Amino acid sequence: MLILVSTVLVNNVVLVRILGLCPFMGVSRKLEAAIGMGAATTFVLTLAAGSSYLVNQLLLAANLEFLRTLSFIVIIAGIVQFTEMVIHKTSPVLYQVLGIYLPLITTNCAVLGIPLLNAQLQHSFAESLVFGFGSALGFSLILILFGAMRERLEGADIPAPFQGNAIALLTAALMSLAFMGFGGLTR
Amino acid sequence: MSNTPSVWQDIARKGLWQQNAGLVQLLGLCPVLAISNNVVNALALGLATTLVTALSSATVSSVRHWVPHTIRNPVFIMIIASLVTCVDLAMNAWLHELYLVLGIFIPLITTNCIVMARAEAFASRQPVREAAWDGAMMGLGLTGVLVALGALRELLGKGTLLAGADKLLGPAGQQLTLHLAGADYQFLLMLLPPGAFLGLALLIAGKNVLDARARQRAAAATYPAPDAEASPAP
Amino acid sequence: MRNAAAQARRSALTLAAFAASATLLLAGTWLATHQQVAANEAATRAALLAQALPAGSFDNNLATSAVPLPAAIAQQLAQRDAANVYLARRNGQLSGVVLEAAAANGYGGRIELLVGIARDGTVQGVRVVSHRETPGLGDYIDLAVSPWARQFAGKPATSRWAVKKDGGDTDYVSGATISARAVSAAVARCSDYYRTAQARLLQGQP
Amino acid sequence: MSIHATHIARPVTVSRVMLKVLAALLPGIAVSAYCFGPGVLLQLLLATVTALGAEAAVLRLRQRPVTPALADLSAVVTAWLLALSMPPLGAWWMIVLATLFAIVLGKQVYGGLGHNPFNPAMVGFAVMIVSFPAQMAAWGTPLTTLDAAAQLQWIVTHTLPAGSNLDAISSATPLDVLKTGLLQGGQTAGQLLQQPRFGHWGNAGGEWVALAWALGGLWLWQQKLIPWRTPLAMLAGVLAVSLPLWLWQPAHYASPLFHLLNGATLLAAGFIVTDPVSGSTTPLGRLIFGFLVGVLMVVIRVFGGFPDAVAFAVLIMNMAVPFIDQTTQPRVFGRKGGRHA
Amino acid sequence: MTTLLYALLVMVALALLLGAILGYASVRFKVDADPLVDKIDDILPQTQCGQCGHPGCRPYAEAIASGDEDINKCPPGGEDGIRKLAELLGVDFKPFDAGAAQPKPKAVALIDEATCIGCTLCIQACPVDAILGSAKQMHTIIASECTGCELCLPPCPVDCIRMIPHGTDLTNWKWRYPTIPIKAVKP
Amino acid sequence: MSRLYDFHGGIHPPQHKDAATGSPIQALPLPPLLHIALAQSVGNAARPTVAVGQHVRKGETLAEPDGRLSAAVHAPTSGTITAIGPHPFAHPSGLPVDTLTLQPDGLDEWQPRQPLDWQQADGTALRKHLQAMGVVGLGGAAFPTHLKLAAGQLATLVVNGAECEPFISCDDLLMRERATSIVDGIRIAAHALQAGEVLIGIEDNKPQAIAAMQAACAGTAYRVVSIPTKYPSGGAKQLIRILTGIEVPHGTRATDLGVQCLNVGTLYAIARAVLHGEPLLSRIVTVTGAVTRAANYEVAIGTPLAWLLQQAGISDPGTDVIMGGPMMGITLPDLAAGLPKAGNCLIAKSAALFPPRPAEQACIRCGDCASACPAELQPMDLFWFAKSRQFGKAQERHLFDCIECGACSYVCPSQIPLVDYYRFAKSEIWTAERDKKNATLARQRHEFRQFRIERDKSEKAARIAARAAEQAAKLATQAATPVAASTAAASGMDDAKKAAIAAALARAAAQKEAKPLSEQHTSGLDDAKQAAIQAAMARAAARKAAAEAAKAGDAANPDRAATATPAQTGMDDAKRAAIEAAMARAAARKAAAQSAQADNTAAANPDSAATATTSQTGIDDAKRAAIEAAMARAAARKAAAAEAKKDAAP
Ligand SMILES: Cc1cc2nc3c(=O)[nH]c(=O)nc-3n(C[C@H](O)[C@H](O)[C@H](O)COP(=O)(O)O)c2cc1C
Ligand SMILES: Cc1cc2nc3c(=O)[nH]c(=O)nc-3n(C[C@H](O)[C@H](O)[C@H](O)COP(=O)(O)O)c2cc1C
Ligand SMILES: Cc1cc2nc3c(=O)[nH]c(=O)nc-3n(C[C@H](O)[C@H](O)[C@H](O)COP(=O)(O)O)c2cc1C
Ligand SMILES: Cc1cc2nc3c(=O)[nH]c(=O)nc-3n(C[C@H](O)[C@H](O)[C@H](O)CO)c2cc1C
Ligand code: SF4
Ligand code: SF4
Ligand code: SF4
Ligand code: SF4
Ligand code: FES
Repeated sequence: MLILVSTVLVNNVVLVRILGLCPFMGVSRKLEAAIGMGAATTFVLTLAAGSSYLVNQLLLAANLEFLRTLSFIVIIAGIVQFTEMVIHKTSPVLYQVLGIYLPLITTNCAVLGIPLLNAQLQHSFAESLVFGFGSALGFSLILILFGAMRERLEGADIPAPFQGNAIALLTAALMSLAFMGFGGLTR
Repeated sequence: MSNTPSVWQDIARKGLWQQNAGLVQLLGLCPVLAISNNVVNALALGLATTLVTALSSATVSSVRHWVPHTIRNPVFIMIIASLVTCVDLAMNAWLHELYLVLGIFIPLITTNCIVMARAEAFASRQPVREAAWDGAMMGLGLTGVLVALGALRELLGKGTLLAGADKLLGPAGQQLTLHLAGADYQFLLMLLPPGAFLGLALLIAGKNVLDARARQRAAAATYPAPDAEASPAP
Repeated sequence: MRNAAAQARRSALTLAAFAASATLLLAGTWLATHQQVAANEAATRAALLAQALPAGSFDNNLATSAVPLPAAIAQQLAQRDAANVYLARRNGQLSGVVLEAAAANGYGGRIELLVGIARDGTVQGVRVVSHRETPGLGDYIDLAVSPWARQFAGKPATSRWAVKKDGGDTDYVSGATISARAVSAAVARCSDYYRTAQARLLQGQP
Repeated sequence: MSIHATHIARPVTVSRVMLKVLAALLPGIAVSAYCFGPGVLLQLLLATVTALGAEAAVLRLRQRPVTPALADLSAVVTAWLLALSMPPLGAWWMIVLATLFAIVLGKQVYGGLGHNPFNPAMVGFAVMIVSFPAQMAAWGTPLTTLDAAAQLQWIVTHTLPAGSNLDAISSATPLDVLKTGLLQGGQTAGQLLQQPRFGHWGNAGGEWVALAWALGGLWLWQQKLIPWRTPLAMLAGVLAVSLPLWLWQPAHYASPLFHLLNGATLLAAGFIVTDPVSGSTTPLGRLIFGFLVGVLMVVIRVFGGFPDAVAFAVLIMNMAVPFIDQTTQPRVFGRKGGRHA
Repeated sequence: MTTLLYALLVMVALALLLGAILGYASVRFKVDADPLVDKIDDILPQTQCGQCGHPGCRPYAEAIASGDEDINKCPPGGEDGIRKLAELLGVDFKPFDAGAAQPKPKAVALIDEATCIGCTLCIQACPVDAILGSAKQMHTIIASECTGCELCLPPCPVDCIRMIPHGTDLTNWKWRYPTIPIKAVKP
Repeated sequence: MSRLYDFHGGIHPPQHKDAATGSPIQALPLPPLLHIALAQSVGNAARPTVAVGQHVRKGETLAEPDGRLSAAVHAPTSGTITAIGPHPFAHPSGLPVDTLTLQPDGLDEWQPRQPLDWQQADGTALRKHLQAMGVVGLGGAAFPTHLKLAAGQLATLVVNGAECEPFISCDDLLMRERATSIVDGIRIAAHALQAGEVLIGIEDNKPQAIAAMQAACAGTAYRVVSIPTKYPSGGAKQLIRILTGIEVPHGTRATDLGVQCLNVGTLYAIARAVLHGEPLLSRIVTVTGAVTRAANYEVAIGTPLAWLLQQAGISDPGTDVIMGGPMMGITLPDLAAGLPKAGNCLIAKSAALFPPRPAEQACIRCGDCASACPAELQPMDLFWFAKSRQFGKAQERHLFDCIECGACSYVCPSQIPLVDYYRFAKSEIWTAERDKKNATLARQRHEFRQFRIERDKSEKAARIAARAAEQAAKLATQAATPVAASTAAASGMDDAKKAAIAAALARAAAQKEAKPLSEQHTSGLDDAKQAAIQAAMARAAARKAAAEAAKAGDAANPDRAATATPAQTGMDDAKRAAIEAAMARAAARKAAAQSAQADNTAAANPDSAATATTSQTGIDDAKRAAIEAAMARAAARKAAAAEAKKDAAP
């Protein structure tokens, strides 16, 4: 429970660990897309955290740590592409909303970063899963809130130089400022 | 296939400015935001990324004909991952101090979106030399943003520039550090995550202003509107 | 379905070929670098430990001289179940120890420390390894931020290990006393431990 | 020719609304100035001038009319609320910097009044507490012995006249003192609260200020300028966390009364969570927004690193407002089902 | 050497597994036609005027869908059209391509019947069959079917076709945007 | 006392009704000219049945209803029609509409009136009568009343005497002075609707009207209900809610929930029309505001508004005048317009009563508007989306549930004219929908054209192929022995007949095949057009198939003739023909595919001027040239722009 709170809020992947920013900025223009991306990422990330734990055990046993990044990313790429194909087939609407971003889940730092952190912090299997799931939840939460915010901001009278990405980043800055408040919440 | 010099220039202009990864495409943001609290780290990571981007673009381009569509992604990412791991190991061996600072963000170059995006969007469709050049320019564009953001944050946050240059350049680098404010000057916001977002937002806004100016000038040049002449420039 | 199987085979083989080449490349690089990497990592660790003891006060490899502390003592010093003491030797003689210590009551939580103590019980160096004190306020205890931690170097075992505000010898930054208090108290525990365990430690026993 | 569809309008303007908010702040300001000295007033003045100046500068840059925007007084409300959240004896540059951040980063980059998703005053405060925790933690001592001239000298030059004592002006806030005390261990909350800093009800002097804020808030409600839902929900949120904790371990957790009278809880209830622009607008949304602000505030106070948690709680919930609003849209007339007679 | 062997073994096994899954899935979950083109085509005004540089709206829709064209090229669609496309595709709104054709008020073509020589060239040019007439006879344009694409203007040998702007009547009268005049301050 | 329900929101603006209620209803002389617009109600404008110069008598039909949703227009007095044509109209656009101008002869001479025996007449007859009498809703919406009486077996008839808008008092005065006639109207309407219950809702600020109505209803089961004064309690949905508790959702008709709502003025008009055979010729109008003789006047429809205001003593003729109430009324762009049936009130504005609206400020999301909105909307969100042109979102937030009552505009502290924004947004949405419909039709026409061109092309190709085959056949015949030639000739004749049959069959098949396709493409077209296109397409397909069949027959001729003839004997004609037809179809398909391919390869040729030709297969030269020219123009412009940009770039 505590580790969940910690990963979702206190050490939020996006705002505190600064991982997964490209989809955070890219897929948050519409709430609907944000929800879809959040769901897809949650699925992939949890799966990636679990399976990369297993592979990591294998690598550790064989003294092959230098293969960590490579093997993790291969697993992730596999999971992502599989998910992509399934979504493409089963839900064309979702597929269209997520558009080019689904393959980009592979290049979502968080999806590689979390398994790497799991390995670095020597988490157990259960911890790895919770860590992965919690991070993904944190990602989705922020993504969704941000998506709703950006929809609202579409109507705001933003000064010309700040229109578009600049104001989105500025909003992210203030969100991250707000999340500083969670600092030191779990010790 | 041979290309006129303008094609190279075009690629360079796109990579460095028009389609700049950090400012326009907003790809590769994580390292940009996480490792930009001083110039030296930013520069180091930027160069490492550039290296990987150029190499991986070249490699992807050279194998592009043998990769079936369905496994395009895994193959590309595998190429990138192995290149990254090589860079990671090399830095660990020969630039160890910097390696410690950059931490998890070196393996994460793998997932640096810009690397993959270039592999997908450009390298998988273009000949090797163009691809390598594009990768290098994109990487340099990102490095530029990293350094600018690093400078901004370091300057506003700590009042210094190039602190820790010795990590990159050896002891001689220490002399390079500039102290531009009192020793106890500190504005933490800029050094913390919010400052990273804020700094990048300001850079993008700055670019927008420059672009708008350029557009205005271009427009004024094509249609020399009388009122544009008459009204004094602000 | 036949089509699917063929496609699967083709994909698998291509992917495997790429994986194999990637692995070879990696393995090559690894072979070229792994010794250097290992050396670097050892050096880093040693450098960290060496910050707790003055250079020249020992001639052994500190990083490999770790001896686990008994659980009760680890609990007391590092407030966790396992911790090490590193034994520094000069000319084969114990010249000092570096203790893994921690203070759980920092403002932001645990503060991990290395405390170097000379053979005679003088504290030689205190190095904060990790902490979560408020940036800009409590983080002065970190050597990377301020030289505050250097004040401990050379303090005799008889020092009053408390912040000046509480009647001790330790300087602190007004407005962030907690951090200084926490570190002071941790150093005091190390000093106490060394006093009681000195004899055993001289034998190489924690 | 008037082109408007509706030909008559209630004689109200935004300026009138803001003016009333300012008026409602006056009792609290008076008590504050009495408790903490005239430094409070200097802070208010500095903040007001900076806010108006910053707003005018931005509008000028954008080539927008300046006077109507300044005349709506919303910048003054922001400035006052910010000044009242900052340490009364903070250095002049602190309040100036805070106000600049509030107005420029919190409000004007989004397009000015009505467009900002975050509470500008709280943005200013959060920027400062994150950047300058040391200076922000040094609250003024209530009922200080320092005279007015010395206070002003301190704010402007950060020096004290000879013979004055620094400790006379600088003391941690009660929340901070309690947190520190509990962190150090040894004393129970009850024992700690015996200290003079806590006065009768947990905040020497401060409790009167708090009650004055409550008074102002009630008047605003009576004037129909603020809804009842948000503040009430916020107070409920505060109780929902603090009461069980206190009942469970009174030695470790302060009483709900302490939480209510400290750290700007009542200022927030009356004036900050009620900021119409950055808060939720749907009836259910207001309840959720207020309640969670209260909950987060106590949680961060008790378990987190920032005892003065109002700003963070508000900002975090501001972040969720668009989502809350979108998901709590009230049912439209005739679309409720089941409400037929 | 064993390390190397192990490494190869692990990676090749992973890759084989992955490749098999992906190859299989790619066939199993194959999907056809891109519904995006239809959605884009739906937004385009169907004027078929070619001002976007494509021979008609559908080709332009196809170009947008494949990512080869920008969304700001269709003058008859106006800014609203761009806005809708931006919304559909999840990209930022952008103003009209400054170099290209600009939107102009809607109009219908009118043949000056006295001048018309009945050459049928305009009939062949009209993409929506809005012109009636046969050889050597005077032609007319069905105003309600004319999209105002102006394609019939150039072929007419006697320049007898004019564009008449749409008039307003009670059926198409609109409430205007309630403007507040913004006075720019003098710099 | 029945239970009253409340509705959400609502406001209490100052009433200002006293100025006009001090005196009884005033009669007026006839104006010099009457301008009677043909569009007097929701729906279609009436069709004039008189000519310029014609003399008409009072009550004579000037224009008859055009369709169901339309009502007749009559001469309010006797006189001469002097013009039929565009004239200013009481509409916010100020656009002129077709209007009859009547010059009164001062005799006010009635034509014979025909009352209706309503108790005997059935519903249809009553509704016909009302439509012919031009009775429309006088509560503001001007909906043709005969349609509102079309429901059978109604639970409740709600009579709207609320008159909730400030300033207006025409219904008040009508109820005070003519309550009995209103009750007669109620009787008729209740009879037509077979209403179980009649509730008459009157705001409690009109005690005299309540008393009068109660007196008139004495002895009936109709209940007069005094309701709290709160704007907009007179809105049909709000009044229904207040009196019955039923909420009528947007897009639903009250009748579906067993309620109908009629205004008291309308009921009075019904009574006059049915009991006295008098069409709707005049109405009560409140004239108030900056006039010296504020009162309720009984005014002939078509009376020029400027003249009416003069009669009431307008102090400043240049002042703005509102038609309707201050909440929902419109500012009249041109006072030359004649009084419409829906015109219940004229208010001459004065600065004292209508201070100019302060400048709009930014919405501070205070929520006052939401508290006031009777439709329970979130007006600030609608405004936010309307202002930033996010119409889709506005619609999602139920923009079309807004009844434009103006309560939100009234309370807004930022003085935002919210309803203006909603009207703007609604207009834009309607326009977009219209454009969309037109675009769909344009696409269908375009697709059909593509299809036609394609067809013509393949027909041409088929013709050429056929000629070639003929040539070949001729050659073959020449080379063959005389015996063979004779058989060949015979079989050739045979074949010709066969081909004809096959063609007929193919036509039928093609028609069948063509149908789904054409249906696909023409879903939005109006029926006649759709059918025509379908027919054309089917015809074309058939023609093509026939040509192909002929060609196939011809081409197959030389060798097949010999082999096929002997076997043919046993085969019955129909079957043979079917086979032939199938073969012909296949050939046609192939030919089409080939020609498409040919086009593609041609287009793929890099030299063919524009790459864009790829999908142009069906576009003929002129169009292609035009497009190419347009593209060239665009390219040139682009190049120029690029050049300029390059120059300007630093
Ligand atoms: C946001 C915030 C962060 C703080 N961080 C620290 C910290 O990291 N270390 C610390 O010792 N005190 C910190 N404090 C201050 C303590 O709460 C407490 O006021 C201080 O330690 C008491 O010191 P003093 O006795 O010198 O006044 C912080 C206070 C605030 C408001
Ligand atoms: C196109 C259309 C058709 C309608 N048809 C009927 C109808 O058949 N019967 C009926 O009672 N009302 C009908 N109505 C009337 C409305 O439901 C409503 O009762 C009327 O507009 C009067 O109320 P108001 O102020 O809300 O406009 C129709 C309205 C419209 C716009
Ligand atoms: C906001 C609003 C206020 C209205 N107020 C009145 C009113 O006070 N009296 C009235 O008769 N009709 C009023 N109407 C019109 C009614 O909705 C409805 O059209 C009318 O009562 C139907 O009767 P009719 O068809 O006989 O006109 C109002 C409509 C709206 C939207
Ligand atoms: C009841 C009320 C409460 C307000 N509270 C705040 C506040 O907490 N912070 C603030 O910056 N402005 C506040 N304002 C002023 C104004 O709404 C604010 O500056 C806007 O957020 C600026 O767009 C308040 C205004 C009103 C009417
Ligand atoms: S410019 Fe627009 S209307 Fe014209 S052809 Fe292109 S998409 Fe169609
Ligand atoms: S008539 Fe002319 S302008 Fe109208 S649609 Fe046809 S070609 Fe275009
Ligand atoms: S009443 Fe006006 S200012 Fe208040 S929320 Fe509604 S629109 Fe905005
Ligand atoms: S005008 Fe529309 S939004 Fe405004 S109060 Fe009336 S119904 Fe609600
Ligand atoms: S760099 Fe793109 S998600 Fe991290």
